[in-house]
Order: sequence, then C-alpha cells, then structure tokens
Amino acid sequence: MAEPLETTIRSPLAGWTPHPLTGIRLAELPFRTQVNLRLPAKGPAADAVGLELGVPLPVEPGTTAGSGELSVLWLGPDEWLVVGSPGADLAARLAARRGAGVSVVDTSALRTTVLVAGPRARDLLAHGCALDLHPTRFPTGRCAQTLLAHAQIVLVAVDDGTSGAEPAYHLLVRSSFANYLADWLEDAAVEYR
Amino acid sequence: MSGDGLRHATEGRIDRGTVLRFRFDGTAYSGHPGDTLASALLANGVRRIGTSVRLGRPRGVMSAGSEEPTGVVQLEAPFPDPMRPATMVELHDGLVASSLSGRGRLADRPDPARYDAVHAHCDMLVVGAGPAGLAAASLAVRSGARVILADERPEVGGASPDTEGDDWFDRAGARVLTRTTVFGYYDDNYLVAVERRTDHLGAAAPGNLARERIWRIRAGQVVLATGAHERPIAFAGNDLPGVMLADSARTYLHRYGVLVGRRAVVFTINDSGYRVVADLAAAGVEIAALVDPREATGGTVGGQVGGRYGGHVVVAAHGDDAHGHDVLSTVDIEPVGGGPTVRVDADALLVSGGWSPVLHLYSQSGGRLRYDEVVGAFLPDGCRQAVTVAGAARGLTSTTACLVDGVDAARQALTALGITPVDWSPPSVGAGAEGPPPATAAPGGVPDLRFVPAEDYSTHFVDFQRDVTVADVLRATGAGLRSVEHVKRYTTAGTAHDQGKTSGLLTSAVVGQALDAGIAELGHTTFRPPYTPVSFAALAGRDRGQLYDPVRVTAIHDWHVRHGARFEDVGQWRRSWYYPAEGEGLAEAVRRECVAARTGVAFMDASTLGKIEVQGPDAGRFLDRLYTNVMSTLAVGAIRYGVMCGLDGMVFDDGTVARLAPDRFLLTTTTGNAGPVLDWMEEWLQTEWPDLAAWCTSVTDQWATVAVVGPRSRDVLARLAPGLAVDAATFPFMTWRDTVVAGLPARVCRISFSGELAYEVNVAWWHGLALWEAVYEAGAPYGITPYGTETMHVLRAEKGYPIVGQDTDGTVTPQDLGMAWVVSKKKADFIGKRSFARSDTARPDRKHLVGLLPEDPTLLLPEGVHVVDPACLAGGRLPEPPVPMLGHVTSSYRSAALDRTFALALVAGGRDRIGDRLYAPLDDGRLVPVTVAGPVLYDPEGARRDG
Amino acid sequence: MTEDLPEHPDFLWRNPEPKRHYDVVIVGGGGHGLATAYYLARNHGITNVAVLERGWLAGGNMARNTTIIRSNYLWEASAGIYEHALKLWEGLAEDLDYPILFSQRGVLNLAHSQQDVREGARRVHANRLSGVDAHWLDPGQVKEVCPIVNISPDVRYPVLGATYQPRAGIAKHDYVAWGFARAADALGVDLIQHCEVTGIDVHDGRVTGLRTTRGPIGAGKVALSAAGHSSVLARMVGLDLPVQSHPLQALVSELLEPVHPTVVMSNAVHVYVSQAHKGELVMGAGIDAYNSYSQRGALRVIERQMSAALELFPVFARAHVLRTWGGIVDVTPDASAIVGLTPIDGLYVNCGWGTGGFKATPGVGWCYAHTVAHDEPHPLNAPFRLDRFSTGALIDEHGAAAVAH
Amino acid sequence: MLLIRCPWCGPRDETEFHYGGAAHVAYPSDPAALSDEEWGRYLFVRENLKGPFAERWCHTAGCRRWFNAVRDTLTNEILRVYRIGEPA
Repeated sequence: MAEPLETTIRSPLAGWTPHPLTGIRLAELPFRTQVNLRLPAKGPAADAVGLELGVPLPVEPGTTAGSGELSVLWLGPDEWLVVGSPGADLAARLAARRGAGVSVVDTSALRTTVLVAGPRARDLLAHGCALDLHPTRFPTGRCAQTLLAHAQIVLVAVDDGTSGAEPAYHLLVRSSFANYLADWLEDAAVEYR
Repeated sequence: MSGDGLRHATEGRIDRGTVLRFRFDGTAYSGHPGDTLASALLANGVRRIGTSVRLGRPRGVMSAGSEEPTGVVQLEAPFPDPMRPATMVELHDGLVASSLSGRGRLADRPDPARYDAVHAHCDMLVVGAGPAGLAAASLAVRSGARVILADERPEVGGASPDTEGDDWFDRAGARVLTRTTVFGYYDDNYLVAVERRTDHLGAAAPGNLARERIWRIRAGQVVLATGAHERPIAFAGNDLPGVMLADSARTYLHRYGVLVGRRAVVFTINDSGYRVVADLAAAGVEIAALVDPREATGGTVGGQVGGRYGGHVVVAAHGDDAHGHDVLSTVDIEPVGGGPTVRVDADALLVSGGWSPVLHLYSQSGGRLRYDEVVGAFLPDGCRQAVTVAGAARGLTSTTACLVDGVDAARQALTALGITPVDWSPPSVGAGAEGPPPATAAPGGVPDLRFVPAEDYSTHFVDFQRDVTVADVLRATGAGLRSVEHVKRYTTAGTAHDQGKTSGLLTSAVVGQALDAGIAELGHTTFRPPYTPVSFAALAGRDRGQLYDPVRVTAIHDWHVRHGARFEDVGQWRRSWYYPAEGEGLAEAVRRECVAARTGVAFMDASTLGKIEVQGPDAGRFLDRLYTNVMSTLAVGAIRYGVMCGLDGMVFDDGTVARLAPDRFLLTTTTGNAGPVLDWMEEWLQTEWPDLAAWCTSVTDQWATVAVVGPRSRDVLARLAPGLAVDAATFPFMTWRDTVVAGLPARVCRISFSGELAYEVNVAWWHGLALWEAVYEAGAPYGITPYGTETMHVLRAEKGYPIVGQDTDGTVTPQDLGMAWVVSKKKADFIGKRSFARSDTARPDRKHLVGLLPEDPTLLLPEGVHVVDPACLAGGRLPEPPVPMLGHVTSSYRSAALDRTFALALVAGGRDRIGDRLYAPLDDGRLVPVTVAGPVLYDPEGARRDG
Repeated sequence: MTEDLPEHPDFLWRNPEPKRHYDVVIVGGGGHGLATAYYLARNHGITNVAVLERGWLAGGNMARNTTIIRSNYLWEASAGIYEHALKLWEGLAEDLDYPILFSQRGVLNLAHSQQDVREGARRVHANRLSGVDAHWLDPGQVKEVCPIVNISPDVRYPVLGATYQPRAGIAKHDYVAWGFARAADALGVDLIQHCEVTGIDVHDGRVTGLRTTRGPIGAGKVALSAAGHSSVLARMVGLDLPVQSHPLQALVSELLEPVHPTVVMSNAVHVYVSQAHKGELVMGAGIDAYNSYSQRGALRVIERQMSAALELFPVFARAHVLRTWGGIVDVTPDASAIVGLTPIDGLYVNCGWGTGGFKATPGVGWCYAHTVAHDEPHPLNAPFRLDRFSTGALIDEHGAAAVAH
Repeated sequence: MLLIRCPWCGPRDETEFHYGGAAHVAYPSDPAALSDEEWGRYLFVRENLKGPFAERWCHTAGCRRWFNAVRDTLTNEILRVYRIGEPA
C-alpha cells in the first residue's frame, strides 16, 4: 500500500499562495537538503569535510561559502549548516565523516526555506528583524541566526539570480513555525499591497 | 468672543482654499488644512475647551505644542481617543471632539486600526528638526552618514516660526520622519519613536496603513535638538482661558494665521516677549500693556504698545460676569514689591517665564543635568552614551547660534563615528531673526521670577492639569516634606498628562523658596519614558490575535482540524486534545478513545515531543551526568527511560534515550521542555565540561511521530511495514528499528506511554501526513481511533506514569515519584545527586505520588483538590483554618479500564499511607472519603505491553 | 469609582538630626522599614528607634509598585503571612488614622491553559483550607466580575477561567507609607533621610552600630530592610544572601472614566492591571531577566505586556501610556522572602520579597518587629528562615516548573 | 534594550540572548564532600554586585554559544565580553 515518495511528500507551507505585493516576492522553497555539522573549525576533520564538500568551511562568523547549488552557512564556531538542492545526497556523503569528533545530523525536514525578495524586501523584514540589513552591513553571502518577530530563523542574503541588484533573502525556519512565519509575513505585508 | 476676524488674512501656512468641517461640543465649526484642532478652535473664538479635574475651573489652550498642559480634549470621531492635546491634533474633515474634565473616555468597541513597528539603524539620529537639528542632519548627510531625522510636528522647521527657508536641507539624503515623536531613550543608543501616520488623513486614511508605527532605532550617535519649552509664571488666576505662553501666540500667528486675541497684555521676564509684542502688533493685535519686572526693559519694541510697565508684574487675571468668568477679561498689574494696581482690559495675556531646555530624552539616556543660574533651568552635564545636545536644548536662544551649534554637534558626532565631516555651514539667517538673550543677561537684574508674591496662593497655579497651586506646594513643605519627589506625590504636581513639562521647575522653585534651598540643591524629579503619551495599541503593534505568540503545529495538524479535533495549547504547541464524534463531549470522546487503545488500536500525533540528537565519543558519559540513571551502558538498538533533575534534585524533565550508534543517542523531552533541555545541555557542555566531545542538535521539527497503540497495533504495523519483524521476540520492548513504513523511511520505537503494546513511528516531517493517513487506512479494519492528549493522560495515569509539570511542580524528586529505581546508586555523581542528601530532601515523610480511589467510584475528584488526615477532623467536620493539608490531587480521571474514577496525588508520607482513608474537602462543602493506593492501578504486572 | 483623592494631613513627620545611639536602627525607610518601626513602637513599646533612609522615605519599591494586595498564595507559609497582612490592611486606615484608600475590589488571576486551570484550582483549594477567601470562576463568571475582559476563544491564549479573591484589592502606596511614617514619628521614632549606611560595626559576633554618611550611629539591634540593596549591606558583615536584584517595570495611563472594576492578573502573559482611584490604569510588567540596580528596563517588556493586555482588554487600545518606570525587585531562588535572624547577634534581615513586598507590608512589619523585639521569629515568618537554602525546605512559589506532555 | 556583543556574532539585541547569572561559579569537584551549607551556597548564593559584575549570557537565538560579560549593574553598560575559558 506504500505510495511513491513524490506524491506523499508535503512541505510545511504546502498550499501557501502569498497575496500579490508591490515590490516584494514571497515564496516557499521546500525540501532543500540540509545537514547540520559540528566539528572543530580547524584541523584535519575540517579539512576533510571541506574536501568532501568542495568548499572549505567558512570560519568567519556570519558568512557562507558555496559552489553551485551547495552552500555552507556558518552557524557557530563549531557548527555549520550545509544546504543543497532537494534530494541531494549530502547527508549520506557527510555521514561517512561522522565519528572521531564530527557530528553529522540530517536536518533537511527540520526547516523549510522562505524566499523574501524584491526592492522592498528589506522594509518588510525590518518589521520584525532587528539586524541592520543595509547592503553595506549585510551583503549577499552573509548569514545570521536571528529572530524574525517571535520565530528563530537562519537569514541568508542571497543572489536570487534575478537582476542581481534586487535584494533577496532566504529565511530558514523550523517546520512547526513555518505557518506562523508565513502568517506574520503576510500580515506585515498588508502595507505593501 | 466670536471668531470673526481672528484669522489673519495672509499669515500662516494653512490652505485657505479648502474648508474642513469639524464639531466641538456639538457645535459645527470650520478650519483649514494645516490647522490643529487648537488653532481652529482659537480661530473660531472658542477659548474654553475644558474643565479642570479637581476644582472644576475653566481651561483653555495654553501653548502650541506637545507640552500643552490644559487644552486636552476627547476625540469622538473618527474613533474615540481620550486625552488628546488639541495642539497636536491635526484638523481633518469630519473630526468630532468634546471637552473634558481631566478624564478621558475609552471606546466601548474594538479599535479597527492597524499598528506596526519597524527596526531602523543609522549612523546618526537627530531628534528635532528645528534650526539645530536641521543643520546637524544636513552636515551629516553631506558627509555621507546614514541619518534619521525625527520631529513630532507635521513638517520640519521646528517650533520656531522664524526658520524660513531651509532649502539647504536635503530631505532625500536622510530618512525624515515627521509626525514622529522620539519618546524613549534606552540603553546602548536604542531610541524608540512613534510615528502618527494616518490620523491627519481623517476618513481618507487607507485601511491597510498602520495608524501608528513604532520605530525602534539603534543609532551610532544621537544629536538631541529637542528645543525648549516656555515656562509659565504663577499669579492669581493664571489658569484662566486667555492666559497663554507668550511665544505660542507667534506660532498661532505665523503657522496658523490665528490671532490669539484682539487686545493682549504681554508679561515677560525675558526678551523673547518683545518679539511677541512686535509680531502681534504688526499683525494688528492691540498690545494693551507690556509688563516686565525688570526696571529697564531691553530692546526696542516694534509697534504700538498701550502701556509699558517696567518694574511691574501681573498679579492677577480675571474673567468677568459677561463671560461667566470663563475667560480672561482683565489683568491686574502692580509694581514689583507692591504698590497701586492698574487694571487693564485684555482678551489675551501672554506670559513668558523663561525657557526650559527639553532634556527629557537626555535624562532618560542617563545624562546628568545641572542647574544653570543664568538660564534659570537645567542644562545637559555629561552622559555615558553617544549623545550630543544642540541648540535651544542646551540653552541657546538665537536661531543663528542654534544653526551653528547643530553643525558643531554633528561634526563632533561624525568624528566619533569615524566619518570625516565635510566643510559646510548653513547660510546664515538675517539679524532680524535673532532670538533673545537669556533672561537675566538682560538689564534690570531681576532674579528669576517664578511666582508673583501674594497673600493668597490658592489660584497661583503650578500644575494646570492637576489643579496644583503654590498654596498646595507650601502646604506640602509645611507638612515636613523636603524632597521634590515627596512634594510631587503630596500634591500630584507633574503627574498628569503633560508629566510636568511646564510645571516642574515652578514646583521646585516654590519648594526652594519655602525651604530656603536652591533649585540646584533640590535637583529634579526623574524623567521617564515616554516623552509624550503613547497609545497602548501602538506599543502592542502587530503582536495581536494569533500573532501574539507563534502557534506551533505538527505536519499532521490540518488532518486534525479536518477531523474535528478540539485543541489545547501546550506551550506554543497546539495539540489535539480529543476528537469528539457527533454529540460527544470531552468525557464521552475520551472514554471511547481509551477503550479503543485498551481493546483495539488507537493512534496519536506525538510529533511535539522534543527530540535532541547527541553525537560524539563522550556522548554516553555526558548523558550519565545529566540523567539520574546510567545511559552509557545502553546497547545500540535499545531505548531507556530517563529522568533529569535540576541541581536542586527536583525533577526537571523526563523522556527516553535511544542509542543509535556507539557515539549517537536520540533523546526525547516533554513537549514544553525541548528548548530548556537543549539549553541546559549546552550550558553544561560549554561552561562546565568543554572537555567532553559531544554535540547536541535539536531535531524536534525533523521528525513526525505517530504513536500506534493497543493490542491490535502490531497488526496495523505489520500491514504497513512488511519488511519489519514485528513479533515481540524479534522486536522487543524498549528497542528501535530503522525500516520502511508505508513506503517511507522510518524509525520505529517500541515504547509505550499507556502500558499497551505500542509503536512510535518516526518519519521525516514532510512525510508525516502521509504516514498518518496510511496508518489510518491500514487501521481501518481494526477500527483505529485517533486520540488526543486527554486520552494519553488517562492511559498513562492508569499506569501511574507521572507527567512532569502536572504531577510535579519543581518541588518533587524522583524518589517522591516512587522512582528511586531510576536514580543510580552506582554513579559517583550526576546533576542533582548531592541535593538528595539535604536534610529536608531526605525526609521520609515528603510528599509521595500515590493513587487515590474515591470511595464512591463514580465521584470524580477535581484536580487541585486537597486531602486531609481524618485525625484533624472534629465531629466529621473540618477544623477552623488553617487546616493542615496532606497534599493535593494532581491528576484525576474517569477510567473505562478500571470502571471507576481514580486520581493521582502528592501526599505527605503517601507510600506509608497506602490503604488509609483520607478526606478531600470539595467546593460544595462535602468531605469525600478517599483511599490511598499505589500509583499503578492498571495492569500492575505489565502484562499488556507485548500485546 | 474615580474620585478625588483625600488630602494628606497638614503634618507628616519631623526631620530630626540622628541621635548617637538607638535601641534599634532599621536600615531602609521603605514601607517595610516604616511598618516595622511603627509596630516596634506600638506593639512592643520600643520607641528609641531610628529608620535610616539613604534617599527619601518610601522612594524605592514602595513608590514604584502596582499596589495590588492579595493573600491567595499557594503554600501555607505564604498564605499565612500574606493573609495576616490582609487582615491588617482591612483595619489599617483606622489604625493609622490615614486614608490609605484600601479598596477591596477583588483580584482575578486568569488561567490560559489546562495547566493554568489545574494550578489555579489547586491554589483555590489550598487557600480555602488556609482561611483565604478563594473562588474558581469559569469564563462567564470572569466576565461578570470584569465585563471588559475578552473571553472569546479566538485569541491566542483564551481565558479558560480564573481564581478570584474578593477581599483582595489595591491601596494608595504613598498614603500607606506616609501613614506608617507619620504614626511611627508620632510614637517617637526618628525618621532620618538622606543617610546612607556605609558600614556595620560588629564586635564579638554582635552588632554594635552603623557608620553612615551622617556619622556613626550606635545600635543595640540592626534590622535590615532594604530590599534589593540588602545584599550590599549584608556583604558589609560578610553575609551572603541568596538574593538577586532585577528591574521590574510598571506603567500608568492618563485618567480615564471608570471601565475596570477589579484587579486582573495573568502570570502566563505577564499582565497585572487595575484602575486606580483617580482613573488611571496601572499596569505591571514582567521582570527583566538580568541583574540590575538601574531602575530601568527594556521597552520590549512593556511592548509585550501591551500586546497581552490588549488581547485581554481590547477597549484599552486607545489608552495612552503616560509614564513607565522601573523598580528593583530582590528575588530569591524560591521566590519567597527571607525574614529572620542572621548568624550575627542583633542583626536581622528582611528581604527577597520579589513582587510581593507591597502587599505584605503590614504583615511583615508586624512579624519583623516581633522578631527584632524578641530575638526570635514570629511563627508566621519562621518558615522564611535563611537556612532553608541549606536544608532544602524551600517555599517554592514559582509554581509548575514545566509544561505537560 | 541592551546591545550585547556576542564574541562570535557581534552586537545583537538583548532579545536574542538568555541570561545566565553570575559567571565563574564552578561546579564543585566533589559535591559529596560538601556540607549542606556549602552545597546550599553553591546552589543558591550568587553575588549581587552593584557595579561591574561578571555574568554569563547565551546567544540562544544566534550561535547558541555561552560567553561571559562584565556589566555595570548600575548603568547596564557592558564593559567587556569574553569567551568561556578566557580569563576574566
């Protein structure tokens, strides 16, 4: 009676159709592969993981490193989140590095990703995010664990691949908070309808 | 006085071409865009706009700004809004307002407006867009800084009507927030402002815009260019409508084109009153008298003045019979030190008692204030935070000086920020706009005049809104009070809507005179946020309704909703409480759900339990220190129940620990404690045991968990997981297996919180709903029944399993719960162990968790009810209080399996009372006999867990 | 309900110079210190007493609290002393001959979850056996007591019921403090303001006097009653108190026509609100997390409180905050006070009242005076001994430690 | 609203942090060897200084690291922050 995987998978914000807004795009980017890594920032383990990923682990707080679909977010002095496209085999590859002082946990379903992009993206986020997101302070490639209103998020300034000049952010939010986050964003965005 | 001719033909920045209709106290009036309610009322000749709270005296408008002490009104439409200074209410079409007697009125319906908040960051925040603020902001913008400029008025330019031509200020370069009051200055240059965004639009306000917005501003540097408030002088009848602060008459003229009267007396102790005389005279107002206590009055006076009274003071203002004594009609003038009284007819008495720098925000920031004898007011005297005060806020009076000072302040602030200031100064203003020098710098040498000496001080008002007079202040000092804070409390001066903006120094001066102390010595009362009143709704913002706090839901939540579940809040989680069928209440539904679990199969969404993965070579050692029992000996593939205590030995959390690999463990926590437990683990790892190689990762939201419970649960699982050997021998109790369930990768744990055969199936969050629906479908032949938290509570209570937080309250040890077996005797130490040996914690007669069986098996004991010893009863009744209590009922249910009611209770020495009869006093006065039992009432042998 | 406040009397107290020696010196001229002085003089005839205050009398937490008075605490020890206080409150205006405006308008403690409901029911049952008037109200009954409470089930944390103590209420804090001060002064107690204690003299394990900014003052006994500053004072004699000082904020609105007839408290969402005699809404917020003596807290605490308040009272939306302020609450590990003897002879301590200090004022003054006069605790404050932090016999008023499964 | 400089993430609003009370209170090496009074002191007695105070914070909404800070409890000014294990 098991059904194929594709039809049974359901993201936390499945069915969310954001209200059209002026200068802001909202969307869920579901099912992205995410692996939580814990290991000492320097040493052979870090080197090995960097080789496996093809990018060295970023050691500067609040930065990301990446190549192609893969990005590695600095979460803490010994903690990273490796993010890849849906279905990537990152967890299995990294699991091989587990042990001997490396913790590897598949957290792909732990958080979903919400895209907030557009010329007014920063204005919208400023309703609930206390960070200074001015491009001189939080340029593309920065990440931060912070609060948006009452939800913890991982915030990433990304190059959305659109015109390039347009601000775009990924908000990684815990699955159980996703509905709250979406409701909150929609409510904050009433101003921009 | 009728309003005819009070509107000047050309002055003011109002739109005469547009007429706005409004009502005040039931009468229709008109005004123009650019008016405030106060200016429009004055233009219409309305002088009395309220009644004082204590003495019932008439009150009018006294100022033109937010310091307004008297002209406070109730707005009725578009929405009731209490206690609004008419000077700050921008006129719009359809405005309805009414007069007040010191108390406002709340609406009896919900406020439909939206409110919001934003965070903002800047290099420099400039508060106040008068000359100093504009100049500061301008230099900062030109120097490349990120600047926010905020001002409470609708336009930049400041309070002074002199600042014409500020076109050198580049609005686009800064974030200019008008109608925005910076009301609080907190630690680390965090300032909070409220922007009034739609009130001035009236009915045209777009519904999707927040009416008010809170700005949370973190500034690198702050320049406070907050200006100065003119001070009143206390004399008899100084509260009468028609008595106003002198410079506000210029504001009404130049900004609103309104004449505050036709025949005015100006009473000033400083030269700023002279420009009032000049401007009003030029506008056609008859200046009946200019009164100045200084002998030789400084400067020339442009315009005709009826009488110049150097060396004189105003001793009294009076109304007359014709106007019901509601408004000013005559002014009594006497020489300083006494002499013949001159009575002058006037409909406006314009008073200037000097200027007080506005240092509320500065003081809030932690800035010190010092009293300056020359200025006659407090000035800034140093602050730890990155703040500079500029312009009138530090006692400067001329526009030129303020402009220059603004530039200086900005230069200083920019340098501190590491930004090089450009070389720029504002175009200098004309000499004609020079403001006055400080009061005592002028010839005459009259000391600061705060109140005019008299025999009777009962109408010398100090605080106009609280009806506090000089007499009241003197009564306070006479009672033995020596502190201005005490005087404030004795008299209530300074506690009203305006928080003493105009009355503070006056109060201190009277106290000083009475105690023969200087104002410097007395100090000032504390300035507290907000600078001006802020609506509750603005502060509440959008954290309303369901957005007040996140509602956390599981992957299966929508199914629960669709199937009619009732929910309960557990922490932030919304959990299914029970699933009533048609016509069922809680009791019936729970009974049906319990029966299903005990006799067939039932399932529940257990996804909310906290889950933490611990990895690392020292993970086992780490868990041994956290849990009361040993975890390091757990075999891979096995699961163990564990309890965590606080350092005080009290139960903090419980859950299961599964060993996934030699160096990998998966912990579960209670629903509400997932965060605190993870924090607790990190705290110990990072601060005490950094040598342990172990890492904790929260995975609560990674997994969806479905508990399949009941004798037929094995059948259901077998259908869903054909690859899994589900028999008890191959898959024993307290073990786990990774497998495929319903085609989904799953981890199945054989644990049970009900005593029944049970499986907890964990899949990735995004498969949760699919799993649940598959279980529902596979279980259908067995009548599978969804159940919620209430049934879970009944099932576990029948087995005597405690719920942390319900059967414990932070004062209960594992031993109290009868779980000494979970406390290791072998481990040298673990968190909480030492506390078990304390004398009170080791007492044998502590409260124990026991079962209670009401002797009437149909009687459900209310949870929370207490039990008493029969020995304390007298004649079958309770003694007089305090009645000794043995303990209380923590959980109480009707049990289908036991066919009776039962309860769990924490009872002093409970385990030694098993079989005893105790009494529970109920709400209705009944004393109900109950029998103490062991906590495990159902299947004490544990025969059912393997099905 | 709104009314003009009664006038204060024409005379309050003398402002004497400190004498060289007193039988008892009370350190701290707040409500507790003044009440202790009064009961020392009235109940025990000890009048050679000074109250030393480093600022102005009753200028600390007494001037900063939200004036709620109730006795419906969970544990017998707490209910005992607070109920004793409440009984004294009921006769205090007459006793002090001062209009303290004790208004027994009742207090509702709201429940917002099943866990709150259980906790509330437990407290009601315990209170009744302790002799405290206590009732459990369902949401409809809550609405009858306070018609402006929103009992809609559609809010984030709906009102599921409330405990109700009808005898509880509010009083006017300055009037209370000044009533005690005037009465103590009249009985001969010296109230000495602007006198900061800089040292405590101890010889052979016994206290002998104090050093102050107004010179040395000899003392037969010293009773510390300085709330959050008690730990600073105790450190002068090497005594460490398990007390931490935190900011606690409160606020007041403008005067409003009567809308709120009772007192509503909600621990779950940190809202404590009443409408004072003149018509202003008085609200308390939650405690700021960090230690501080700064008498200022973060606005976010107030913002959060406002959100919660408007959920419960939608009609408050357009009320305005006139003034916020911060007090310093001294909090113990079990959220109960410390009142009693210390290891030093003749030195007594009264602190750690957290948010409960105002309501306890007459009760603790009564019991602390007894403790000082007899050198042994009154039965009602005996459980509040300092050594409970060694034995583990805490009086844990935190309530439930965790959320249920 | 304090602005607290996390030693890793930099300055963040107080909202992101959890307060941990006095710093440098080490878990006793052998709790069993302590008297009830000594154990009680470890459990419950913390300095309550007026002035510079060494305390612990955790950047809970950020990198989840615990660290130490010296803050003046009279002014709330944070004088310095340092990582766990670094000297006070």
